[in-house]
Amino acid sequence: MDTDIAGFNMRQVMVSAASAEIKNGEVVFVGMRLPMLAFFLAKSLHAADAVGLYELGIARDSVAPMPLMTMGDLPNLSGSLWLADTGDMMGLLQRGLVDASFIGGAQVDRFGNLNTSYVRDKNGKVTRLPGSGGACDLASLGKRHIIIMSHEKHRFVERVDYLTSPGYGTGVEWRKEKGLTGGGPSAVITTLGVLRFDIKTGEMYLASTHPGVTVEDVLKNTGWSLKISDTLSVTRAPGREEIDILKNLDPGGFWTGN
Amino acid sequence: MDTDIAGFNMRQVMVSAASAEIKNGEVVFVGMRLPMLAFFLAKSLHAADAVGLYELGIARDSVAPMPLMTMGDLPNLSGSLWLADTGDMMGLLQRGLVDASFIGGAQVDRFGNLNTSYVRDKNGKVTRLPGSGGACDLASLGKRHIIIMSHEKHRFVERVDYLTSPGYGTGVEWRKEKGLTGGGPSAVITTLGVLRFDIKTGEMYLASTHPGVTVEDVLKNTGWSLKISDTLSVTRAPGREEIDILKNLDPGGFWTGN
Amino acid sequence: MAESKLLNLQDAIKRYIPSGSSLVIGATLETMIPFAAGHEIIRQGKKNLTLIGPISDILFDQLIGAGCVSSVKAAWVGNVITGSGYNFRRGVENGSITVEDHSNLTITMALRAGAMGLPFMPTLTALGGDLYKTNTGIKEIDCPFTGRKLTAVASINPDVAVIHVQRSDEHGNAHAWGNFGIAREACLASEKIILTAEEIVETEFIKRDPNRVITPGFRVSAVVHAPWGAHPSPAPGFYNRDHEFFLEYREFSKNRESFRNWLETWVTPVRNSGDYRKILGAGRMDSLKIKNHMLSEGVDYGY
Amino acid sequence: MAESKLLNLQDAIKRYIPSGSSLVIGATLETMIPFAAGHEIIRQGKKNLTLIGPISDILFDQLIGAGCVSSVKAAWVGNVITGSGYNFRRGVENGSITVEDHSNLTITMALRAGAMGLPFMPTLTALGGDLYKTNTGIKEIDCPFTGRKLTAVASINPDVAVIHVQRSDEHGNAHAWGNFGIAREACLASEKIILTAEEIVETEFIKRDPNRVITPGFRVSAVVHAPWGAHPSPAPGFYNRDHEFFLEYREFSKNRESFRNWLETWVTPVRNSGDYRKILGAGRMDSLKIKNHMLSEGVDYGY
Repeated sequence: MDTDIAGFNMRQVMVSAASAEIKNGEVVFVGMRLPMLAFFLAKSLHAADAVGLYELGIARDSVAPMPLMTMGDLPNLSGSLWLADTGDMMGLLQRGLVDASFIGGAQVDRFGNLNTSYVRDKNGKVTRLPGSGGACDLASLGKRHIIIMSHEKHRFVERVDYLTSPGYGTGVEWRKEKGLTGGGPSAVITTLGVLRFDIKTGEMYLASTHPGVTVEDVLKNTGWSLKISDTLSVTRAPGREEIDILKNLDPGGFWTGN
Repeated sequence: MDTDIAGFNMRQVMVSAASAEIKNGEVVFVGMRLPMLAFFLAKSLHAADAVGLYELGIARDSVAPMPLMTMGDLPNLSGSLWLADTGDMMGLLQRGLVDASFIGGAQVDRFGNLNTSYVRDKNGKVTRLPGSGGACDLASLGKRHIIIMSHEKHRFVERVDYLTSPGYGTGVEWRKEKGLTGGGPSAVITTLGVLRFDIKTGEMYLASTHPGVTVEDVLKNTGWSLKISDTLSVTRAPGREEIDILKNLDPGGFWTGN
Repeated sequence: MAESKLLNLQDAIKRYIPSGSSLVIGATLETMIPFAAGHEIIRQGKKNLTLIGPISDILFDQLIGAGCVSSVKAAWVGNVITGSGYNFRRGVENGSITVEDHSNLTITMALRAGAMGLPFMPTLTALGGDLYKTNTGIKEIDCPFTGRKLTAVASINPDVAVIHVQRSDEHGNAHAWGNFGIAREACLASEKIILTAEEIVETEFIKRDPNRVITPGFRVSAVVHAPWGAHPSPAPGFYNRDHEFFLEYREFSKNRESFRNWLETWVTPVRNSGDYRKILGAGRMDSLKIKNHMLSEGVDYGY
Repeated sequence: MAESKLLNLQDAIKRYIPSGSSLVIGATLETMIPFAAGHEIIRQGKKNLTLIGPISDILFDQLIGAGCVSSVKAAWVGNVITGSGYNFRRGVENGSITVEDHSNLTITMALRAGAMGLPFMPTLTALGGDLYKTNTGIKEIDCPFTGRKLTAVASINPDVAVIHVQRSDEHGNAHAWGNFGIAREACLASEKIILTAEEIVETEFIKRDPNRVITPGFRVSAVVHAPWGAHPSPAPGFYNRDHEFFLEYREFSKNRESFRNWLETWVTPVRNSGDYRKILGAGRMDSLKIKNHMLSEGVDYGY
């Protein structure tokens, strides 16, 4: 879809959809990149009382006074609620006090398991990715977590090559068997749509397609026979106000285009 | 002994003897009461570069700017090197970075085991004492620790009623068997003398008697047949300068008399 | 920003500390002990409390003497500069309270485990000692990597942490300075947090120094304005330790009758911090105030 | 007070980081990364280093690209705003470096265990995941109290921690502010500590705010005056993040040749921080300086 016509682009739809996952008053573990924008967008719209935790040791309840490129930018420290240790933030998470966490992914599978460590191509060549960071912890320990990633066939695979950050493993009982305390993934927000998980099986299904995207586009870019919701909808398009806020949060368009 | 004649009293001898246990440059875990004075006395005399750690979360390398009654007095915080957590101080201790620790005791036995928790009288009546505080940790984990206490027969017993803070247990191999990392007690400074430990057996022996105290005084006040050093000496009497410093550190004489 | 958590002391204690609660109080060891909050607990006649702390100076002794306590999990209970806590001693000896004996390190690790959401933490202390006899939350384990013997300490998650701070906003964002004892882990480990504060300040004031924040404000249940709320223990930046008070307390606490007199002087007639300060008297307060100031330099959190 | 530990950067690295050392560097994640120290390590041609850290932004990538590293224990290695670290990727893929994969929480607990002198610490993370496959310092254990499954993480005690701070005295008593990442545990866990500091100040200045001290000075081995020593990462109170630098680095690091050009611009010709600032240029430095100041209020440590 052309931004000039619709008034928004797919990155903006993704951030908007991610922000919609944050409820007012929640404690949110904010990941790198798009989630940073989603948290501030949610705070500006419907979740004024949400609190954000950042793995480098920041808790913050207000939009940063200047646009950020990354969570460690000084405007994100300035006027924050608490500057402390990574272990303090991880403690809140492990203690079960984090409502929602956001993670980016390179490869995801049917059960929402994420890989950001090692991928193998068809010829067996291994490519090294940056690794877990906090993702394994957020996926293991948060009450729920939301995955944000690009929707491409080589990324949406039957089974991840390496399980960096646990989803529902091999099915819905798996987390309990392994002893994981967090709730597991609640949504995957992609460049094509929003996917959720069947609470009976732990399997991912397509919940909504982004404006202008067809179900076929999604299936074509998914490496297994993806289930489709009976109540499949279209992802809500961000309105004018939302786009304006986003442009203020990312004026150069580094994260969300122009 | 009369202070007016000798120029010092037994409490002052004890603090002086305790300060002599601190070497220059050492990291000392300073206990409540007399050790507080001993640390500052040592710093004023022969151990200008010693650093003191206090269990409530203080590291300090200078004499407090005013006399202290206890380690939590604000002059002990003011101008300190580090104000932090109890766990930080305990971490340094457990990490093996503390050279010497000081502990007070209510009951001690032949192998330097200390009891500050529960004592039982001849009729079986149990008296509750304040408990370990940090003493168990200091005795378990310090490279060496020094015990300071009153020398009375009911306190110097064959076997402690309750082992709050480990000495050499039942003999010199005991600490290793139990998995203790600290070195064990190196001295017991009492109202009558200084006692040390036989490195071959872990058993306490009398190393020196305080000025004016006889070996018989010591034996009469010890609940087992105490061994005497072949090189038994007389505890060094504090000189005029030392007494003057002590009077500045404890001007009311609360801890060391007048 | 969410609604104010500012309550008066009576309401805070009434609402958040029912009888039967487990309570970490006096977590900073000798400084910043929340005596005002403790005295309100006594006035409200709470029962069957479990007190948790390292070294609480005389506050535990007072709560025990007033009959509020059934159980203590502590490293040391007494009067720091004089020794024994007589109410504690009587309580243990007559069986009215039970004790789980800790060392400073085991209680630290129990609360650190609680703060981190873990069921236990290991330590190297207490091996071979009798804490193992009087504390069921301590077990010997073997290190899974080295095989060496360790002491596992079971986590403690108190119902409530009561913490005295220098200044807080009405939402529980608070600055503390001085030694911290185990106050930071006590806050993180507890289900609820009550802050008593020397001063109530604007949020912007707190946000100008986020490194001094003692615990995330969103976890705080109540904020109470309690000037002189740590007296007779010292409060950095506000007042020195009142040694005389501790010496007097020793005498009064020696038997039950004189302890009751002590309560009737210092606790029973007090309705608010103004009453307390009146009993304390302007002269005594003046003598305790900070006289030799040492101000920290400001640091820049700008961008 | 003992003798000065003030050294120039060359001497500090020469004396305390022999080839083969294990090194925690960049422990504050995205801020205060000791790039100046890292570049001196490259210039001295250290070999077979083990790098330890959570998220080091591009410093690990640079050290790997320069051939200094044989092994990495980290949660994430890359370029925070652009993604992959190309030298890291090449290093792993061609087998020249080995990786012990961590999460932020497992590396935190490994260093917390090291800081506390313990052989391991438990966590609840990583259960069921593949970190277990590529990290021999992780084992599943059962809680001795509850029986629940836990991840035990073996301690890490690095040879050296290299930490950038805002100000230090010549004895290693230093103030830091901002987010701390895992810097506090990194200092306590390491055998030696090298501090690089924006400013060298008098001891009395540090002692006026002992709560801001990052680690006890007596454990510090060397103090280096290194203004702009964290550039291009941000230093609270001093300068903002230089985003352009990270974007440029991405391009230069894409292949070995252009990475060598990058080294020859930013690392090889630099003898001291003056040289570095000259290359950086006054205009760029001005644009990064703090412009919107937010000063903390002083607090009173008097008596």
